[in-house]
Amino acid sequence: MNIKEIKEIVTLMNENEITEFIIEREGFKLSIKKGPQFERAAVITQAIAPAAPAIPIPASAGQTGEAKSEPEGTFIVSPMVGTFYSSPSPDLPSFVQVGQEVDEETVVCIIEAMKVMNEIKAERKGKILGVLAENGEAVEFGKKIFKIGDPSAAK
Amino acid sequence: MNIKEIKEIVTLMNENEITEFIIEREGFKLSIKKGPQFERAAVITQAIAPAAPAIPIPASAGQTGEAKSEPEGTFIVSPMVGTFYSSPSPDLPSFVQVGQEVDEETVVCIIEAMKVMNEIKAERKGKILGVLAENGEAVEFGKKIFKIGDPSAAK
Amino acid sequence: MFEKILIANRGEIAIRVIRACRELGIRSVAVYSEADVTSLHTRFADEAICIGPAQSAKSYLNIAAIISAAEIADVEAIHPGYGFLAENAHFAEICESCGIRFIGPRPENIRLMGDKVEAIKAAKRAGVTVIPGSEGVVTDRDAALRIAKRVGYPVMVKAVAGGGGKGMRLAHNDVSLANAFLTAQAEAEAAFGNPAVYVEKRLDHSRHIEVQILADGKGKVIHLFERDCSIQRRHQKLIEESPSPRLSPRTRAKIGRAAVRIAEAIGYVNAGTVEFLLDRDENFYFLEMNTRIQVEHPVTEMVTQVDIVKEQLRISSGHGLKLTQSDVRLLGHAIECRVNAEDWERDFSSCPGKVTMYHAPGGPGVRVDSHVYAGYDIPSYYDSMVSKVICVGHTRESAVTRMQRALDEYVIGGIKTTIPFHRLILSDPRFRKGKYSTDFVDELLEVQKKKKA
Amino acid sequence: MFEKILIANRGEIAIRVIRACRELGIRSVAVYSEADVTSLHTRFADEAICIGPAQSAKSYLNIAAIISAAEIADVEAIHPGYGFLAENAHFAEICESCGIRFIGPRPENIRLMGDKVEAIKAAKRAGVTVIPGSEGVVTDRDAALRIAKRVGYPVMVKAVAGGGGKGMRLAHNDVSLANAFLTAQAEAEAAFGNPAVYVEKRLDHSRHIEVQILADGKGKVIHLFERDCSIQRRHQKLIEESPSPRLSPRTRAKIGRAAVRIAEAIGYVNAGTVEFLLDRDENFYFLEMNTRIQVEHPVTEMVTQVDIVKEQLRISSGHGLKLTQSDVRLLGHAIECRVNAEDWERDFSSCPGKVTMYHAPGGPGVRVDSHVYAGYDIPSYYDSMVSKVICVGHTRESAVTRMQRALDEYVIGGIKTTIPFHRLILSDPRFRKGKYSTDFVDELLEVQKKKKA
Repeated sequence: MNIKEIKEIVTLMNENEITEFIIEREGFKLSIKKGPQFERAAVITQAIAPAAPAIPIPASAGQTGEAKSEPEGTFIVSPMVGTFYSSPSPDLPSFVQVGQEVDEETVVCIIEAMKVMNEIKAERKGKILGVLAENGEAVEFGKKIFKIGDPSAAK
Repeated sequence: MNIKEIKEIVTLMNENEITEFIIEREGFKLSIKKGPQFERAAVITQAIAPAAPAIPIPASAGQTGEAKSEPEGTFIVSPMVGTFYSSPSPDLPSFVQVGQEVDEETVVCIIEAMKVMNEIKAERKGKILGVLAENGEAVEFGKKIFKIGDPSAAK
Repeated sequence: MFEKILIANRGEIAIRVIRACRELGIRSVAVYSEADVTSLHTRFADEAICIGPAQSAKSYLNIAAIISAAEIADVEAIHPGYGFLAENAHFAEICESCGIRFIGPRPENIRLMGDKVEAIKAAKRAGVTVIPGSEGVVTDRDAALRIAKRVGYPVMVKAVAGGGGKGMRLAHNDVSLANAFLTAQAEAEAAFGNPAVYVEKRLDHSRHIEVQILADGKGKVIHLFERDCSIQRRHQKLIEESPSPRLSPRTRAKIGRAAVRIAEAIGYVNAGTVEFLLDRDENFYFLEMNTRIQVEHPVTEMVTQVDIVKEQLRISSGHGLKLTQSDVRLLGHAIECRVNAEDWERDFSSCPGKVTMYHAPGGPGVRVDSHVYAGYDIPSYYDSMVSKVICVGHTRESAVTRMQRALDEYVIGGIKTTIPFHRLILSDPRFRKGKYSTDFVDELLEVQKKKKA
Repeated sequence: MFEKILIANRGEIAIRVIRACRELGIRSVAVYSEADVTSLHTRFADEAICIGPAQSAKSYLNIAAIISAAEIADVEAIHPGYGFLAENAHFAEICESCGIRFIGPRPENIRLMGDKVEAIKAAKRAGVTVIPGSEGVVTDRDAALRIAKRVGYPVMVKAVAGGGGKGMRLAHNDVSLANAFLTAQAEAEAAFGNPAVYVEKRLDHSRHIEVQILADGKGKVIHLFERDCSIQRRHQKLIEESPSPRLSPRTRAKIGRAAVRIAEAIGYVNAGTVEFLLDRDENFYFLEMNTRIQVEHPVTEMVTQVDIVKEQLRISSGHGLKLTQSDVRLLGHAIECRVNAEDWERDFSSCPGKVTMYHAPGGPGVRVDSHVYAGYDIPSYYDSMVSKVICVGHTRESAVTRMQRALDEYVIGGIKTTIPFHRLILSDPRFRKGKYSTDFVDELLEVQKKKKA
């Protein structure tokens, strides 16, 4: 193992927020521990309001964090604040079903904001893997509303 | 592994906030730990009063810190707050000179506190390597007043 | 009283409103942009809703998103804070049309006072002296020159839709006025979509004095005395104090009554501020009216012990003012320093970034209104104010000394702030004597520049 | 006024005095033990001198070291804070004999009030009612039993040299009194080197009311109204408020005058506190006098707007009181919570350690007196108080609600604090109604214990 390989490991640690790395082989051991900087910052912001009541509408903080570790384009997010409707009216079927292939123009849901029904399009090709909002649920800006996979990709 | 490579690793550690780096090979072990803890505390306490005027009497913080990295018994420290006198009276020579061998009972200076002249003894065998307080100087508790080496040890 | 309201703002003012809500038992809903995920107002509120991306136009100025959030959260009212939508009459109207109370004045109050020429006319009708000038919009250069001739140079060209120093130009003679007139028009058009300007005499060495008023919409209007906001740089206030060290008790009473008269004349409701210029002979002239809570409201709160934000909430929820004019007294002296993330030595360039350390001053007579904490990353999208420090004392001298003590204790690590510049002002002999005009900061900067050279 | 003083204390009270010094232009010298190298008072003072190792006996109680430091630093006076040497008449005498002003009462004031039996006699001479009891030291058990018979059970056995609940025992009958008498004597001997005890009737459901006084030594003595300190656990105050929700205006005036009378009778100088018990019928009885600044002094400062520490400094430097009794008014209501590093769910065991996060509450009407900061390691050598939060409002209800809001905002990470216990008290219906006695905390803990079981 040379210095270049060590640097690569450190980069890997940074990118993935790894705080400890230990490798042992016969006659060889490498151990790298990283400082609490990132962890600490996260703790601070979480703990800053220890007594604050639970926030009913999930903050997008967690989502942003999560998204990093997943490939891009995995979710359709709400482009506005409003009420999520999965179908054009209560007695009609949902715009899309899990497993359905969609394209850029496919309407996937309606979000009602200020009495206006906004049709939300998929804006990409893919397969609906999951519906992440309930019918009639309030959604905020950036809320993940659908999980979407590559077109025709299994699972 | 040579000094250049070690420097690179240290740079890597600094840049990436790595606090511990250990590498072991047959017949070789390198362990580098960075203590953000102490440094950080120091930074915080220093910065906490950015506008505070300079403190004329040195705080023992630095001393405690320093002392850690040096072998024990290197200094005679003041056992009380008071005024340091190197000789029994202004017209007499100093109790001890640099280079002089002292033992437990040797009086090295006087510290005046509340009008009382307290004779301070070396309390160990050794050779005076330096006088760290000026005649008539105010000293606080724990202030290093003499540097003292092993008996008859060169330098 | 309301049970639940939404706060359509961010930063310290959002926290200020949340604090008032907590103390009145009102549930609070914060809204935030994606850049403000870790902002303190999202943590202190009972609920928080993300309304859009970082850019203000898509989040804090996005009326549809805010109304939608208010509907989802099922709130009874919206507090707009200051800035953003606070003086947007259209927003106030939409709120009311959606059955959501707008915590502020009536839309027509906002609209009237938003038109600076109409505002001046209203003040005149209320019998308050205004600055000599054009008495209306000036549409051509020649008219501007004629007015300047009549009132005498220097003159100010100001945007009718103005605010915050935009579309404002100073002219000392015919040549500079010709230019100033055109650039002010162009700037006004760019900033407000309205090129209309008017011309006013510029009063030298004047002070900026403003009067806080409260009107309950049930016939009661009172004032909470004045604030002196003459310590400004480029029309941005840096330090405010109350009472003004310059006003005689007689003028204090007169200016307070004048402010109340204007508010009464236009049927004003809720908290508002009437701004005046005070000349060297203690004559005062109506300047404009701010139809919102102001950044510097804590100065008045500290010196009168009236909680202005709570009064806003009470008035909007339909309660009449319990306070009478004679209840309101000046209990000492209060002063506020606005601490900005700016490097004053580099022309006050803004310094967003991560706050690595944070320790606010404490002890008697010190109030800190801030949204900053250790680890907070100051977004570059919004204004640079990070904190307001307000100190109160029995006398002006004790309040100012206390402020020096508080600023000495204040630790904000990782970014540059204007605390060192405030120290400079507070230790200036002219400031200590209370003898300063709106030119003070420029003069101080000039002296500093010379010292360096 | 002094130019330079030394503060013979640590923690928040050292910082409190430093703040007053800064605001009066007095240079301050901190002293600290080796355990307090990183303590905030060493940073906020103009100078700091290490006086000894961690143990109080060798540092903060080390008279020679402190006087020596005062001489080295060439100060004019020493402020003792509270605790440590604050009520040590010998120390006060040494200061004066070294030409250093002791910022506090005269040594004879301290000595007189330090002897609880003599203090009671002084109160009686001043015409103030005292608790029925032994009227002097009780040297044998039989005498104690006779007194108990006369005044009726329950009775308290108390150390003559007492303070802080030490050498104090409650007895409900002859058998328990016989034991209590002996254990109190032994405890008093161990704690104060003086076994003398006296016997008092125990007043059930009483309130602890104390009156803050200021005496300038030039014939003027005034009071700053009362504090209600009935929220105690094991004779340690947890919450204090002013005014007392229990006192009628008539009794308020009477108890204030009684306190002033005692201070006048003994020729008291500087700030002091006269403590009383108040029974259910609003009769009050002299308990003892504290001859120092008290932990809870900010409550009075917030509600009267008198800076007590500044007054101490002014009086000691020879200035007469400018304030007159009629200047002092109650401007609303103030309440203080003492935040300790303790785990209330484990019998309030102390929790020293490193404070990993720290964010103090702000906004209107909130004052925080604390020496804690992020990264500070709370030493285990000293008391467990980390902060005092003081809130003020127009009414008791608004002050209490504000306190709840402030505690909700307060972040102290890394250690356990008593904030959750304060929340419990503040939300208790009996507390909200102001109907509590010194038994309140014990009763609350009993209820909590039952809930858990």
